[in-house]
Amino acid sequence: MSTAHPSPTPTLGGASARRPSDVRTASMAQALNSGLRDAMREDPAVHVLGEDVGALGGVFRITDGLTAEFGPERCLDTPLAEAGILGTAIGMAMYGLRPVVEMQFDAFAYPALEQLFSHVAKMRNRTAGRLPLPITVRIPYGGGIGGVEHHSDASEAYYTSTPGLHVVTPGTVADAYGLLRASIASDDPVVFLEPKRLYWGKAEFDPDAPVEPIGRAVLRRTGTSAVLITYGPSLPVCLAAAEAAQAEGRDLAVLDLRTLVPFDDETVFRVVRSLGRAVVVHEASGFGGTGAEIAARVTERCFHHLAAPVLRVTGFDVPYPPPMLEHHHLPGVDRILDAVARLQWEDRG
Amino acid sequence: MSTAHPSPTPTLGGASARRPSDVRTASMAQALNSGLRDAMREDPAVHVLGEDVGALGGVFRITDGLTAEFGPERCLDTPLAEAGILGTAIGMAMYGLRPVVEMQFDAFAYPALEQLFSHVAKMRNRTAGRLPLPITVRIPYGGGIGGVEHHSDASEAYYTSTPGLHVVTPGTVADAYGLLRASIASDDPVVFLEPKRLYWGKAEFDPDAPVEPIGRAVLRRTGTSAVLITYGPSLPVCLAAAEAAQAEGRDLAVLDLRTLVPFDDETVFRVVRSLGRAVVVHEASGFGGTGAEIAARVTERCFHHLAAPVLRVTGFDVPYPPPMLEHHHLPGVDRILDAVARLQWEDRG
Amino acid sequence: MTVLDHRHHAGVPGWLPGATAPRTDPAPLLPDPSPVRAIGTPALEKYDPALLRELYRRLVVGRRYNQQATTLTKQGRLAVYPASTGQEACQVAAALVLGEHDWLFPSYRDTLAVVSRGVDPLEALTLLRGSAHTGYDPRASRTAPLCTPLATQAPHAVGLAHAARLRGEPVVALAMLGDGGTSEGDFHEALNFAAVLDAPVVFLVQNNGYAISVPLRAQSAAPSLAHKAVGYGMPGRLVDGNDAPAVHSVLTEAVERARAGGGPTLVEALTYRIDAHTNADDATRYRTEPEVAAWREHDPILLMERALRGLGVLDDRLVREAADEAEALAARMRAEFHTDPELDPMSLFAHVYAEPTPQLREQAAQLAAELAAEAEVADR
Amino acid sequence: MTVLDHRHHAGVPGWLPGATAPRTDPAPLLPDPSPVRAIGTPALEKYDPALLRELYRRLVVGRRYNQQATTLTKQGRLAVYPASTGQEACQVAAALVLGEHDWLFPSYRDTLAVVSRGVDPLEALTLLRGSAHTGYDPRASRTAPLCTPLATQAPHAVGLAHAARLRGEPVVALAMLGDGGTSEGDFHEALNFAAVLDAPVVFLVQNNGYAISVPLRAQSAAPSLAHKAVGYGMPGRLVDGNDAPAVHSVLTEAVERARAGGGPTLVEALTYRIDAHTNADDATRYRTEPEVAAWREHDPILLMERALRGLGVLDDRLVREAADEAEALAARMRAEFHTDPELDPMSLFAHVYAEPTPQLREQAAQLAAELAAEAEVADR
Ligand SMILES: Cc1ncc(C[n+]2csc(CCOP(=O)(O)OP(=O)(O)O)c2C)c(N)n1
Ligand SMILES: Cc1ncc(C[n+]2csc(CCOP(=O)(O)OP(=O)(O)O)c2C)c(N)n1
Ligand SMILES: [Mg+2]
Ligand SMILES: [Mg+2]
Repeated sequence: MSTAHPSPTPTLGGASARRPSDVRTASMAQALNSGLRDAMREDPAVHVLGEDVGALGGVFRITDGLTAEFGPERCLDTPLAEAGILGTAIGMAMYGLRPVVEMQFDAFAYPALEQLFSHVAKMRNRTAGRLPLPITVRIPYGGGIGGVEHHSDASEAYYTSTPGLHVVTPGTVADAYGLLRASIASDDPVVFLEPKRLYWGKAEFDPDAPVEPIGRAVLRRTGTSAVLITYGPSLPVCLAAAEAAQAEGRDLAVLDLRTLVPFDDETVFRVVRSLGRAVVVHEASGFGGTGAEIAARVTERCFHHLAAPVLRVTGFDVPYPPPMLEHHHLPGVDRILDAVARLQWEDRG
Repeated sequence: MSTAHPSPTPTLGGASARRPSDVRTASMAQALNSGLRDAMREDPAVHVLGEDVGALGGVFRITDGLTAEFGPERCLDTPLAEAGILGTAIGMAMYGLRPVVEMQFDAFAYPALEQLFSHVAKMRNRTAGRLPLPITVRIPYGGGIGGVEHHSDASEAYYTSTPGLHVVTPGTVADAYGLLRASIASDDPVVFLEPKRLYWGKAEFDPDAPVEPIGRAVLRRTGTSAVLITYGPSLPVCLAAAEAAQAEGRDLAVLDLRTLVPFDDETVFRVVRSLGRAVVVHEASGFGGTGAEIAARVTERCFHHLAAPVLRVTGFDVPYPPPMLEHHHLPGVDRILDAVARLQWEDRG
Repeated sequence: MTVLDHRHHAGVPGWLPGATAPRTDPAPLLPDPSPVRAIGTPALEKYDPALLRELYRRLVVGRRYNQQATTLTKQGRLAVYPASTGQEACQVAAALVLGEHDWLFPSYRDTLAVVSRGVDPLEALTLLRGSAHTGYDPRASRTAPLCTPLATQAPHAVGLAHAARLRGEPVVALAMLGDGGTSEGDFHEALNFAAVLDAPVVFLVQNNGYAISVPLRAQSAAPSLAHKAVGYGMPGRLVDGNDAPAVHSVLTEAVERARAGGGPTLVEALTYRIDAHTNADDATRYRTEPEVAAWREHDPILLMERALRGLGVLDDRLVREAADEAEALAARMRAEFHTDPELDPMSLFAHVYAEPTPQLREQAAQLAAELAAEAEVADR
Repeated sequence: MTVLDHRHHAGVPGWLPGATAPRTDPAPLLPDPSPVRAIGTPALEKYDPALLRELYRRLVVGRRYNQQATTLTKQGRLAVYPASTGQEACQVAAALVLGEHDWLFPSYRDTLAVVSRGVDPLEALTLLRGSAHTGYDPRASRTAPLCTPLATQAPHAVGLAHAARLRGEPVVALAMLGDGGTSEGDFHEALNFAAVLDAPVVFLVQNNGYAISVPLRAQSAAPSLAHKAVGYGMPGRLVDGNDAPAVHSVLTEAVERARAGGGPTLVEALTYRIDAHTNADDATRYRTEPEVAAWREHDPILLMERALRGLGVLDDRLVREAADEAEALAARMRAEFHTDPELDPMSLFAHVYAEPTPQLREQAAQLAAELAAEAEVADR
């Protein structure tokens, strides 16, 4: 399980990364925990609720210590009922609080989908802006951690196809903190997808360093021959693939979307147009996955710049397999390099 | 509200449509009702369950008369709880029955999504084929009927992005009957999406006429300049657009997918390759919609045959609007023709 | 020994796993006195006559409101109308028991409660007219949007009440549901959260006997829906939902208990939907005329008028005044709904997010261009 | 007058809306005699000694099974193991009360019940080993797959029981849940469906006091979880879940009632999870050692051995025999889990649908090619 993060490279179009002043090392889990704590310290309206978020600190320890510091009312162990949790959060938000909901695992957010689709995504629109719902729904998602059934779904397509939600997913420790802070501060509901398999990977981390805002993609690696477009759990795999491609003489850029909704057309189109070749990589099933949207819109807007069709490297169109077989399902370096090799290099001459 | 259906044209690749022997006129609602009745007559394992499916015959009258003919045990008015309905159907299927579930409206299927995603879609796979779930989940979907909020969602993307489900949606009266029969007969779970706004449109209908099987797309109109790829509620709109284009001198083919999963790559690719230009039309929101998958896979496989990018004409990325504004949201003839006009005809010379 | 006890409430007989002498006989476990009660008509002579007259007036106006909205639907002025005809006692009592800072969480059938709370009928009816999802300002009116997905508003009420309590503000939330709605998982989760959080919330179930066509016996096998309170550890109340003072008194008791920190209450009001489910429904398919006729006899306005005249607090003048007010409202509704509203198509994009996404900006531009082109064609 | 009554059960006092003389006093509504009972230890001397010995034997073997599976997890031979250590009385009683044609619907914690039913431990544990979602044949063993999404198996049990009843086959379904699972909407919907359909199903809630870290008091404010039965109109039973004969007798009663057409029962068994939630959990974060120690004193095997020796139906030989059988099982488990299973990667595609879709055929070909390429590299 790859958890190493390269240090950030300057973005193509945004602010260049500031040299951090107070650098320390943290895992993504720790950065998320800091993000929650700092948000709660700064704004008394921020409340955390979910299953086991109290004394236990969450099954991934993302809420560790929050009840101790802020009391059980600010970090609440709820009854075990996801629709009830999200529905209660809606009511809290209607009264002016800023709830952060923890769903325990991807598949255990499904009982709350009606509340999410029919209320969270629609309340602002329904009330012509009078009842915004500044709710952050944190969902640990994806596989690669040896989890048994229902603990590894890459469920982002359900959220990205629902208008009214923002969908954010960090791929680095710094983004985990920065995007979480931005999500909690957002007046819109955010589905905040945490790549479980990156929870324990450590990197240099300075909470005061600015990160690109929600809605901006960041080029994690520049390259001259093709771009790998990816996000969240697949970012380290793509960086590893780019590293391996280098050895084979191909210089791949890696673009980290960070935010699936709203989508950063500007950055993505600019990179694809400049390179002419792109592979979209995610671990969710391919059919109807978020990668379909990415490939479709890139092709629609960059058609005449493309030397080859935009290819997708994704999980297979199967229910998530048992842990002993998951490595066959998850896109790995070889599968990505195979796709890169199919980008019709011969046509360019 | 367009509900007229052209008489079927021969398919490109499949069997040509047989001349019906015992032709009568029926609405799609009536054809669906016949489909249920005939399935229940032929197979005592077929059971219908849902809200108001008994004495009332369903809010759309699709189950009209079934309780009278088969008794309340075969056509069961359940308590008002969609997860309970689908969960109960799962247990019935485990015992060898063949349940047909009616969800009352698109958005009211959301409470059942956990049962659908975590069990219906996965049970066969989970048990290595030992517990197949031959369940048909009928969902009236889409707008254009003046329905108030929650009664008009085009929710197909949730289903098409879930491996393990078949997703079927008829666009003609004959298909409503034939595909429903095939869905009930299928040993796999089928999400059967019924375009509400086509319920009342009448057409010639012969229940004995063979229809193309699940998994095959059918060319509803041949054409020489470009193809409109569509399904379900948008089929009549596309046929009307093709009619209008004819007047402007453009000869559009119209391809009716009929089945979103499994997807008929063969037919779709053949048509697109032969014409070089395609527009995907559906009323669901564009971002992350099923049209993204269609555009992405068509581009991936037909790239060098394309004279222009595959364009999409879809609903906007907004929550479904109130009835008085829905016509601005729904793709209409003009919006389709605008897209056709953007297919870079000048490039062809 | 208490470490062996996962129970935490009084009221259960002294029985514990590992008790030295285990009981060999089945021991009844239900608490005594019962937390579930049927509430009859209160002693009206102790009631403030002004309050009784106010209830009466609202009932009469409410009935007329229901009738006028139904008529507007027949005239195509509303897209659909789920009338609360026959259920007016629940509707007006729900509005009346709440203070200014309390919140109402209505369902699609509860527009009368919303109007009776003070929301303008035109604004209360935009959803059903088809012009806007919510015409009123929920914050200003402390009235949540009309909720269509069944029982989903119940946890919202709990969350709001919980938040208010955390802030130390004496706000009560009242959620209105139907008998059918009690079957949904969200009903269960909301009641459980409310009880565990001790949230100041009242759940009012208007048991009108049917969920569209499905009769209660196909919905529940419980002795009453009020009995469901037992499983959450909250009080349950069963009341004649057509007896306005009775509904008012049971709701007042529940609201006061909630406000005083006594937690949630489940109230079941037995009533009847005199009209069909909506104008689109054909009620003859599932219920008989004698049944409807019996309930017409038990009409909330009839009962009220009879009781108040008996008490001597209602006379012909007051009856006429109420009727006049009702007619005035109906006339206003006819006038206001006579013309089609002016709607801005661009509002489709205005409130999806705080700021439109780049994609929505493009889509808005597309629609604007289409509208401009249409206008041009129309101009020619 | 009955047309005014949306209630349909006996047991509610004679109170109706529109009754000529409405009650002015709150009337308690809970039925008497109570449908919710606490069940103590049955009179063991009336029990078949062979049955008591069988329970004992299974408890001893079951405890060893739990211990061995936990050890295998520490050795990395299982991916995760949610032990039922301390809950063996519920596990073995659930297996024992079911007939061959009855169905068991277990949760992730109930592998012991599955094994005690006769499923091979290796097959029962594939989910937790990580090698296959379900290793056994659910139809052949009449045991549904271990269910992880909480309470979602409960409606499956109802549907299966309902289907069997429709077919006239005397099959009973037993669904196993935890205390936390009772909060989920699916629990509510399942119990309601079961009662309305009169389905032959038994719901066994093993109340072990915690849902992972969350104690029951944060889960429910009800006097007991058995009280939840009231809201569905079914009998509720509260039993000492560590008292094997008591659990056996209450489940037997419920299964027999269901089989005889008497409908569903909700059984709450008070027990305790001696181990952490799973091997991945740190229980010291949320519970104290004295609490665990008190429950260790109330161990189901200790209780059983004491009771049976007191009755004179258990002697050292039987104790040793049970211990030997337990050791034999443990040895078999160690041997069978010693080697890694041979898994076919192509099985990913084998059972998604009855027939693979064209897309899956392509994807299978892709994986096959990758595997062939890997094999070639490995060969070189
Ligand atoms: C989740 C959900 N499922 C189905 C529906 C469709 N529906 C609308 S009203 C109704 C019946 C509701 O009955 P009840 O709760 O008794 O309220 P009443 O209409 O009698 O006031 C149904 C099934 C819905 N609105 N929401
Ligand atoms: C729908 C759903 N939400 C969350 C989880 C995660 N989860 C697994 S076990 C568990 C606690 C269950 O507690 P309880 O029902 O008391 O059963 P126990 O583990 O004590 O046997 C949780 C929250 C889940 N499996 N399913
Ligand atoms: Mg009702
Ligand atoms: Mg538990």
